[in-house]
Amino acid sequence: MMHHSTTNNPESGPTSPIPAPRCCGAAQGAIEIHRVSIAYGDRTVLRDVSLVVPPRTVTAIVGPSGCGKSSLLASINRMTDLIDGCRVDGEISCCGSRIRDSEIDLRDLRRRAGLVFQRPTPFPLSIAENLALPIREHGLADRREMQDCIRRALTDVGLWEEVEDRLHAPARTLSGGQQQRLCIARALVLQPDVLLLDEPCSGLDPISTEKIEALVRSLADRISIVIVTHNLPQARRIADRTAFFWVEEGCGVLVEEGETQQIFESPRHPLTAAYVSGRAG
Amino acid sequence: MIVFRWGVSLLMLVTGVAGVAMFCAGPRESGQRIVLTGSSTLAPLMVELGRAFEVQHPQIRVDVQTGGSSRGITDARRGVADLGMVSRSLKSEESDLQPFLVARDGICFIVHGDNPVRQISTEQVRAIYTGEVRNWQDVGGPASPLVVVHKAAGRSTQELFLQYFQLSPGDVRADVIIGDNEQGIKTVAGNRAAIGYVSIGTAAYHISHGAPIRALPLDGIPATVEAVSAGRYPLVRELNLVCRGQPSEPVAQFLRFVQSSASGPIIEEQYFVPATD
Amino acid sequence: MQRVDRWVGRMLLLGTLLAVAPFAWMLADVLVLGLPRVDWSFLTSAPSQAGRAGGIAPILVSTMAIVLVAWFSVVPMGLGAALALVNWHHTNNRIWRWSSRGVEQSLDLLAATPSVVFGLFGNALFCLYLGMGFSILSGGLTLACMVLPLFVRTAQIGLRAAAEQLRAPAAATGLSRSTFYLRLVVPAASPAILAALALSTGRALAETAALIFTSGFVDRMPTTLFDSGRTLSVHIYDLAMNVPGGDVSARATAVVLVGALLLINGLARLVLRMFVRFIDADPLPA
Amino acid sequence: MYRQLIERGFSTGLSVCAAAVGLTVLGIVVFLGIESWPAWQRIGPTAMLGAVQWNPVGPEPQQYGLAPMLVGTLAVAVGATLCAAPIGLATALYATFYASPRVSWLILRCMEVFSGIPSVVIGFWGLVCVVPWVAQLHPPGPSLLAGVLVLAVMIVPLFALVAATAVRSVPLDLIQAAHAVGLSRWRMICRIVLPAARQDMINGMVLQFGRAAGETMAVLMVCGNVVQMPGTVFDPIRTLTSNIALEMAYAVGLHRSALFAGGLVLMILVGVVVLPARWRGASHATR
Repeated sequence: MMHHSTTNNPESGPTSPIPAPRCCGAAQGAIEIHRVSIAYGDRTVLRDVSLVVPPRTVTAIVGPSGCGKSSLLASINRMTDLIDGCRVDGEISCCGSRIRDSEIDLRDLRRRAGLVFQRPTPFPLSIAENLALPIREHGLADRREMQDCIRRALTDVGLWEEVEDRLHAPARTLSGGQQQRLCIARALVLQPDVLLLDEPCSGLDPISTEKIEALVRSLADRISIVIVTHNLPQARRIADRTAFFWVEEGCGVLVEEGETQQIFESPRHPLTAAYVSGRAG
Repeated sequence: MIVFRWGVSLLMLVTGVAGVAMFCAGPRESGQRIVLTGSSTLAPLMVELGRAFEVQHPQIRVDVQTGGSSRGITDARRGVADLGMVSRSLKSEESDLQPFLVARDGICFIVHGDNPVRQISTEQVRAIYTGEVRNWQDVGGPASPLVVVHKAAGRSTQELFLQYFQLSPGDVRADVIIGDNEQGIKTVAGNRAAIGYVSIGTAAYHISHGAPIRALPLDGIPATVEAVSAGRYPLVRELNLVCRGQPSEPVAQFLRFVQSSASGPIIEEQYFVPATD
Repeated sequence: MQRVDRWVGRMLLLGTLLAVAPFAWMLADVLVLGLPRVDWSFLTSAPSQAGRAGGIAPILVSTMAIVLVAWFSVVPMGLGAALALVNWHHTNNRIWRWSSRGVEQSLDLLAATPSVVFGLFGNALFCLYLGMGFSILSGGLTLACMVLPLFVRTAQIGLRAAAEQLRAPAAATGLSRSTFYLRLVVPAASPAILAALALSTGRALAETAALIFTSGFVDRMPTTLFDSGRTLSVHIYDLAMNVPGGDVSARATAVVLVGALLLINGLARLVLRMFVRFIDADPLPA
Repeated sequence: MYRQLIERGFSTGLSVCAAAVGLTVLGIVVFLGIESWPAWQRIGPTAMLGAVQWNPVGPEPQQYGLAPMLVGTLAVAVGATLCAAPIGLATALYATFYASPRVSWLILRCMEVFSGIPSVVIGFWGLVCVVPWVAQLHPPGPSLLAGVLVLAVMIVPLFALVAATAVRSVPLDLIQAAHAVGLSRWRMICRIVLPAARQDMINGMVLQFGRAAGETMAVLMVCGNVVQMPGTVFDPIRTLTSNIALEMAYAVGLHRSALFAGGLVLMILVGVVVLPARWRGASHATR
């Protein structure tokens, strides 16, 4: 087991161990995870994970089912709060603020760190309203700018041309791939610093998958992206860095993390080597 | 989804408009309403008198609800009703209320129209209602068990009945307990073995409208409006309207109308005897 | 063995027939004698001779007014309570959990309370204490108390199903609680809410005992909410008990009432089934 | 700040609504308590619940015995439940295990429709059809028996639906296992289905008992309303509910208090019997 601990020890001094610039792109990284464990009741699903996501990169998290990948993702914007009995220990900072602070504005955290789920989750509203509702909620645009905002987001995810003429149709009438891209657009209209994608392509056909992969790559020059995936070729195609998780005694651990090329071509850990070559997992 | 949301919005709109409309209509007219509650004997008469009165005073509305004389007293005292209908004279403990005599009425015994029994005596009534006699055979009828119809406590008809026949409520062995006069008539009309007692006026009205019942002469005196009018029929009572304190102007107008000669024909139509003082 | 089984089958069939027969008798009796009386003029004219003749127009109006009053009070309050229950149920705070259990148990007690007790309560509170007298307003409010548990429980099931489905994406988008419930959950659960409203309306229309001493007996066209007015079921009761020769009118009124109830219950079940298909949950109350 | 105010207002609004619901229950109990207090105090619980004479108005001495009404309520509700249970159960079993799918669907839809028929219509039917029939059997007609029959008719449909749901919730593998060992249908019902569905069935019966005990109109119309301890099923009776409906309109003073006391007794009776069944049902459903 390896630890990539780049943060200071939180107990080392009275000054804040994590510098708190509000903007992204600080040298420390967009997301810093320090010795995080996650438990549901008595059952620990993730133990002692430390990981740094550099700004404006795509980081893939790969590993077998049940190794706590999705839980880690959810803990980054504190979606784990919604789960009864879920406990997160350790330090996580996102865009320079420590998210476990009780004073943090949860709504703002979730705006800055958008999460897209495995299955498309459009709201039962029209396509336009799916985007307009979060925009209004966070006061990001007034009435005049609204149209522009919506169009920009839909264009970003390549959906504008497909839905231009039926913006007021229910979002559920879209195909699965379109719904998923709408969900990404919904996260993007909030101008996030970080985008968290939880196996966004697992339920989609190859063409939709391809579109979403292209989208992820094109977004990487603006924001940091963390993507959980089962699909190793996909990780290889789109990720700058890759983190490999494994299940050890029923509990997820981080085995190895590094440049994607290094993980796939010269893994340091025998488990990683076995997994990426298809011999394990 | 869209359909549902439209449905909900439309429903809200319609109910909203209707509700606001009804509420706005509320205070404007509420002052011009006379509420009468109480005796079911008086109620049909007051409905008719109210109608005639409304023709003369279209801005005033007369609402009538039954429930027995005790309710008339109670509601008049509590101010729930403007006037209470009481089909007896006021008792000494009710002197806080002001009575207005409307008409006179009697109480008669009724049986089903097919019942061969033609008259009844005071002793027979006492025997029937105390349970000594359980079969029509014993009072000159066919061999069939009696079904005794008695009125509920708190009804002035019942009070007068008990008083006249010197029975206490615990003595009576009844098979059916009824409330309004109409219920008594309906019960007797629907049961060949039944005997009951109701207001003469109500009985005469329903007999004339085809209800299959017969009013029995009591101790040989026919139970008719004429007998009550002539003072021959023994079981008679006053029909009163009661009011707490000084009646308001519309109520006073109504009382004047009720006690005027104009109301006489209407009272007679309902088989009651106008109060001619 | 086979023979015994067949006999058991016959006995059970007999039981089923015993369950169906009274209703067949009842409906036949009511329809055969009542349906010929029901026509347009019956629905649009006022009753005369205490209801023996004439129609039921003022009674229909009073019924609708009472139901409207009940809707007006039960929908905002019931919806608020149902949302609160759904919301409390999901918090980790123990106090809120206990409150939600407390409210749910009050609802259970309310649902088990006999309707005549609501009549007593309505008479004491609305008619006398609040001085509304025997009026459509008192009757509607009393009915609102009575149907509250049915409405809240049915709406709650639908709201909970919708909230469970939408909670995660809404939280991930950083939506506030009010936006989440008012803009997403309530519209998504609107079929369940409509169905709850329809079931409650059915219950209210069928009620008699709670109304005879709150909304009163007057069978005339109401002009204000403070007028007394009788509903269809009170009219049936009055015709059956207090009006000699009123049986045919009672049957005709029963035809109208049962027809309205069937329509409403049918609509409610239809809407609920569509909702089940839509949200993958079973919102039918036990 | 504006935003937080809205949020605070929204949460408070919801809490107020929920509190209002809780307070409605409290209000009902408190009102019944306050209004019936004079009766409990001046007549005394034992005198009210123990005495058999009901003479609230009229000549002295006034008596306020609720016992005959309490007995009447229990007799009519227990009788109706006992009559309805086998019929409802038979209907549920027939629809589930014997009838063809189409007939089964028809039976259950019919039960749904019947369960929505207002009690006043059932009471009316009782008045014009059942009472004359009972009168032919043994006069006077309006009686405990008529009440039992009418209430049984009223509660059969819902009980049949509850029983059908209970029977259907028996795990399918149990039933398949029974088929596999070649049990006949009725043996399977006796040995497997009924034991497995027993708890739900009892809950359903208790809930229907509560409905029967709380029913007013149907009972008021067919029971004769004479205050007495019923000696035979042909005797007329008065229940707590019909006592209230009959006398509430004009009751004052102690009489009114006694009626509220009757309401309180009824609510406690139904609450004590029905609430545990509801809780059992709820815990059963969530298990």
